[in-house]
Amino acid sequence: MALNRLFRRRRTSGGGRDVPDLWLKCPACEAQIYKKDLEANLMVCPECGYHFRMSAENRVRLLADENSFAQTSGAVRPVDALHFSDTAPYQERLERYQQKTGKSDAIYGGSCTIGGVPAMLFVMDYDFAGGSMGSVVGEELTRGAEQAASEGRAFVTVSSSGGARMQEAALSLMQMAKTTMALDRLWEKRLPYVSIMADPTTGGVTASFAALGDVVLAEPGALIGFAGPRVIKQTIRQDLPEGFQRSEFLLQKGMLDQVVKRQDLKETLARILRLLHPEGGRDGA
Amino acid sequence: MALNRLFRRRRTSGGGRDVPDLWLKCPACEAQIYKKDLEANLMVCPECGYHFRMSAENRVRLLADENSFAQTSGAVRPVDALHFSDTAPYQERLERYQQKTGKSDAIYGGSCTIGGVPAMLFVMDYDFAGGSMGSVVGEELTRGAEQAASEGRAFVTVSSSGGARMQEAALSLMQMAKTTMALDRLWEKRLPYVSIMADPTTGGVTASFAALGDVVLAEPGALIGFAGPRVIKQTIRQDLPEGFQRSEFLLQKGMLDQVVKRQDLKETLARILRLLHPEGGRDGA
Amino acid sequence: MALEFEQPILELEARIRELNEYAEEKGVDLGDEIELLQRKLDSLQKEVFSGLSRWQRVQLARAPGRPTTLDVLQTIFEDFTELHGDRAFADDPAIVAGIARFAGRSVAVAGHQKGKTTKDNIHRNFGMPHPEGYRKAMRMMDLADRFSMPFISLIDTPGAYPGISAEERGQAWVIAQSIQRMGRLRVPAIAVILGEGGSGGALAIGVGNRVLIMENAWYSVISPESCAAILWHDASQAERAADALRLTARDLKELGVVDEIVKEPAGGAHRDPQASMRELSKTISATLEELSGMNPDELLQDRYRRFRGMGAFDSG
Amino acid sequence: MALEFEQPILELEARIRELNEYAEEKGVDLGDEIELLQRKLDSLQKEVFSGLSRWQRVQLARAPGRPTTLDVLQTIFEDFTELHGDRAFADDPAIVAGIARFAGRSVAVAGHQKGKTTKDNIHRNFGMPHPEGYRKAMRMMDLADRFSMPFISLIDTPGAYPGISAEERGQAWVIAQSIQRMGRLRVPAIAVILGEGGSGGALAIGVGNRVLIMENAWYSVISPESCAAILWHDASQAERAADALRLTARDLKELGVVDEIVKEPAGGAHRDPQASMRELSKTISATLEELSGMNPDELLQDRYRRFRGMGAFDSG
Ligand SMILES: [Zn+2]
Ligand SMILES: [Zn+2]
Repeated sequence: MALNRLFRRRRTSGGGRDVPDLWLKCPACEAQIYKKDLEANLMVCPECGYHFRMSAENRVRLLADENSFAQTSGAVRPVDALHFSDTAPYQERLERYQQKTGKSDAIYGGSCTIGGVPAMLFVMDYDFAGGSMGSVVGEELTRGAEQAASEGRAFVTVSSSGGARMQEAALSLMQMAKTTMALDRLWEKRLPYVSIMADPTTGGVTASFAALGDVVLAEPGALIGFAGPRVIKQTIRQDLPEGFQRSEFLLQKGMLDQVVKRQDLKETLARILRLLHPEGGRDGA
Repeated sequence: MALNRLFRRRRTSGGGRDVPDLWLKCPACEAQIYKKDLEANLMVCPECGYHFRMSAENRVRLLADENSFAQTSGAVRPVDALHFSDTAPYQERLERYQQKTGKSDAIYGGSCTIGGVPAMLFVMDYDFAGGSMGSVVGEELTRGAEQAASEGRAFVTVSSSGGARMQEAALSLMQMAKTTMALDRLWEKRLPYVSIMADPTTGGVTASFAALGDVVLAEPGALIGFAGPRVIKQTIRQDLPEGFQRSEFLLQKGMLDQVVKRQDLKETLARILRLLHPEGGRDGA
Repeated sequence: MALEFEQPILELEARIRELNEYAEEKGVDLGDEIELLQRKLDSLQKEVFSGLSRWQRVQLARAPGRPTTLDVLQTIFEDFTELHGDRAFADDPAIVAGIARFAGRSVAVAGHQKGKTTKDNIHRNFGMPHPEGYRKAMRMMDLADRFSMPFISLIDTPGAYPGISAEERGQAWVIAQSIQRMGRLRVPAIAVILGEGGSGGALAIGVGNRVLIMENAWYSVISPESCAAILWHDASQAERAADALRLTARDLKELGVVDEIVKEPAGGAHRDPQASMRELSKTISATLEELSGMNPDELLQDRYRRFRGMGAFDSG
Repeated sequence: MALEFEQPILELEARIRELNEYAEEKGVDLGDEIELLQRKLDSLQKEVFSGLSRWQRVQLARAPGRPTTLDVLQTIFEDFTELHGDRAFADDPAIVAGIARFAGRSVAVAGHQKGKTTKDNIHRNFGMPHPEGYRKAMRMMDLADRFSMPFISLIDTPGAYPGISAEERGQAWVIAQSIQRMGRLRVPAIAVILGEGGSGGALAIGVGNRVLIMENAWYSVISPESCAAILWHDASQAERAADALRLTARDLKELGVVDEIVKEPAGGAHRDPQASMRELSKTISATLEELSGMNPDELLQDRYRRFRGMGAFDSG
């Protein structure tokens, strides 16, 4: 696959201002990087390998086989069932995020093939309310898992989320149970589920569907955990150890199957799906 | 139940010499105990609660309902299939243990009721080759589990063993798999298995059937583990922490359901069996 | 240790007690005065407890003396036999678990346990489990399935412990696993929110066919204090957050998150633990009865349908 | 690094190599001399390797250069994808595990891993797993069942690690669980003893429908050294212990403990790793073929029957 072609389209996310930032500073090595070079390199710092966040659309382009993706997300739209208001009404916030991302909520997904294997692929959008999971994210993922089960597809999620969405309160919490239980539809049909954790994957997303992949992959350096580092620091009243809650740490702690560089992600994912999906020769002779 | 009556019969084990030791020194508190007092107190030091070892026959008397026990063990006898000889031939050793304990091998068991619940109860005899598990122990336990399954009985084991029997080499090792897999006969019939660990329970016995009780109980202060303390000391070349590998340590480490004093063992076991066995009202309304 | 809004009631009660004692001691008749005060007390109680704010209910949910999981297990269950350990790392005192008999039939149980004293609370880590606690709860779910026993969970936690030790042993993973395991039970599963239902740490054992809640318990995606700290950078806005989060029993019933509210005595469960546990016992009993007609597949489907329907969105 | 009894053979081989080089360099004809030496080498090899003592085979099983689990997974399997972690405490490098393709079909695999260098060996803890390693292996068994893939284990361990860290995280428990889990597989299970089969730490992943063993591998309830230390209080009696324990491939075949011996090249697998792995591949392939006709229930029964029959006793 020609990875270079992935980024031909200009990124539309990034919001209101239209001043073109041609250069970026890498937060890890502080190198000045020409933005187009970064994009051509899958948003990975060419100097040090630091993985920048990547838009949901580009993730899909990276992982789905060319021209195979058909979006299914977007049919349901969020509502402010609790009339939640903090410094701004939830309804207003929703509209702002929708304008900014062009999505109805923090998830983007649909059907595709990956390395030839039929799949449902869902990517969380961190730009929409920190990728938080409310009713719509839960419903989209559930429908995705159900569709995968009924059509014999593998299920793949890419998480990038601060956790459950506070503004939907108990309804957000329930999405943890809902998405987790939806995975059993795949289980019944012996279809594989691969969970990919990108930076960050925390809270109620890690503690539900994201942790439960038959195979769980993570990108290098991603922040992954249940409680956020700030909360933990408050609890224990001391600084956190270097590298704590990063992918590499969690790999050592036995929580991840592999930490995979973005450049290798498609190939690794495709290989796993081919091994675990019936059409990839799983039951072949 | 009149516990005092349990020990009316003189202990026959203890072997050749007939000089009556009327007094014993408690290894824990160093108190001088009159042997009859100790026996009347279930071989528990009246001063400090130290649990002395107890013969297999007395165990059965302690746990089985009165007059309910019918021995099934003893139908198979050990052979020296490997012609194993160290400082003495295995065959000779076997005969010596048989004379000493009056048993054909290191296990004693049969059918009974416990708190009214039908059960198969098997007790390892530490006096026979350190309670080690060879082909006969494995076969007796397997038959016991199979009989429990076919007759709808609960299965109860009391372990006291140094592990697999070296003199039967690979055949002993295989008993770990055999006894473990026999437990699945109970699983299929939804019958409970309670494992009781007495001092000591180590090696291949802990690492097979004894660890796998639906409920695992241990007596206070029992040495329990995989590797023996001497081996561990050699490996790490430092002293072991106080209390390491004792029941109370393992309870903290999450390996045991309860540490139960011998005085309470029958009552606790009976309560558990009544809760888990169909005849104890498990499926009642 | 009384809550602020309980104060006037407690004072009035104390005065009535004093008068009664005085009357008895001196042999004088203070019947009229006492009756008057008693009537005043009744109306004051009504006033205070009928108009409880969400934040006040949160405080009732945390009140010392409120029945804990162990209280419930030792009171309305018979033959409770505590089982320890996760068979992997430790026994976590923040969750108690075991088998018992309820209304004549065997059940498996697990619940968060808070301490009654400071020392006990430290031992119980204030009811905030480590991964080991949830693994112990999952062991009980395994036992429940194996022996066809209903599984009953008792929820009372500010949340799963947010510390290094918990993170490095996979807090998120174990919560997800526990949600999944409970969802897969082939026996009736009932979750009871006894006091605090703090986020994923509560939900981990909250996947019941029916979810019951005590009248003054709360259940939320985040505690009011943490919510306030995030939204207004000010934990003292917890009262406002409690309202925004709609975390009371009645709110949750309206949202469809819980199925049944267990009435508490006026003033909260801690004012009459025995009565409130009797009430809970009745509700669990009726709920078990209701579920007893379903076979394992039906129970699975029923549970999936229950949680599948959660959420509010526009499919227009 | 050569073994003592290999020494004369290696020397002779070196001399033949030298003569060949000399002949080529100088253009002289040493054909006769070389042929003579070659014949001497052949008969020496025959003499040494046909009469190997049990203790010598134990040394071959430990020889540096012998194929390890990773060598096998990367050579005779395709698309080997290592999967890490036990989802509870750590990833244990003493066991490698994953999914792969064998003879065109997907399989799940797990095996003990020794290091090739001292540093690597320390990292791998000399192939002695902690409980985490066995939990990782059990995850692969779960995957195997879930996706109807055969499970293949590769055994090469002096034993499960006998240290405090392993004991306090339940070494005995996890070995028992792993034996049980493997016994319950509803897919074909093949265990291969690659090098050392040390006691319960080996058996934990040894519950196959078929158990294969490399010609010079050993499998025993205890290592010869430990056995000697216990019986004669003298580890140097290991040779005697090896005989008493009957721990070689041929012994075990006679005892019914293993089903099939995989031939190694003369001198042991480390003398020609590629050839020995090809041989192993053929045997695994044939065994898989043989098991492929059984349905899940038959596989379960077959495995039970296999281990149910183990042991020697007198039922007279
Ligand atoms: Zn950089
Ligand atoms: Zn004493």
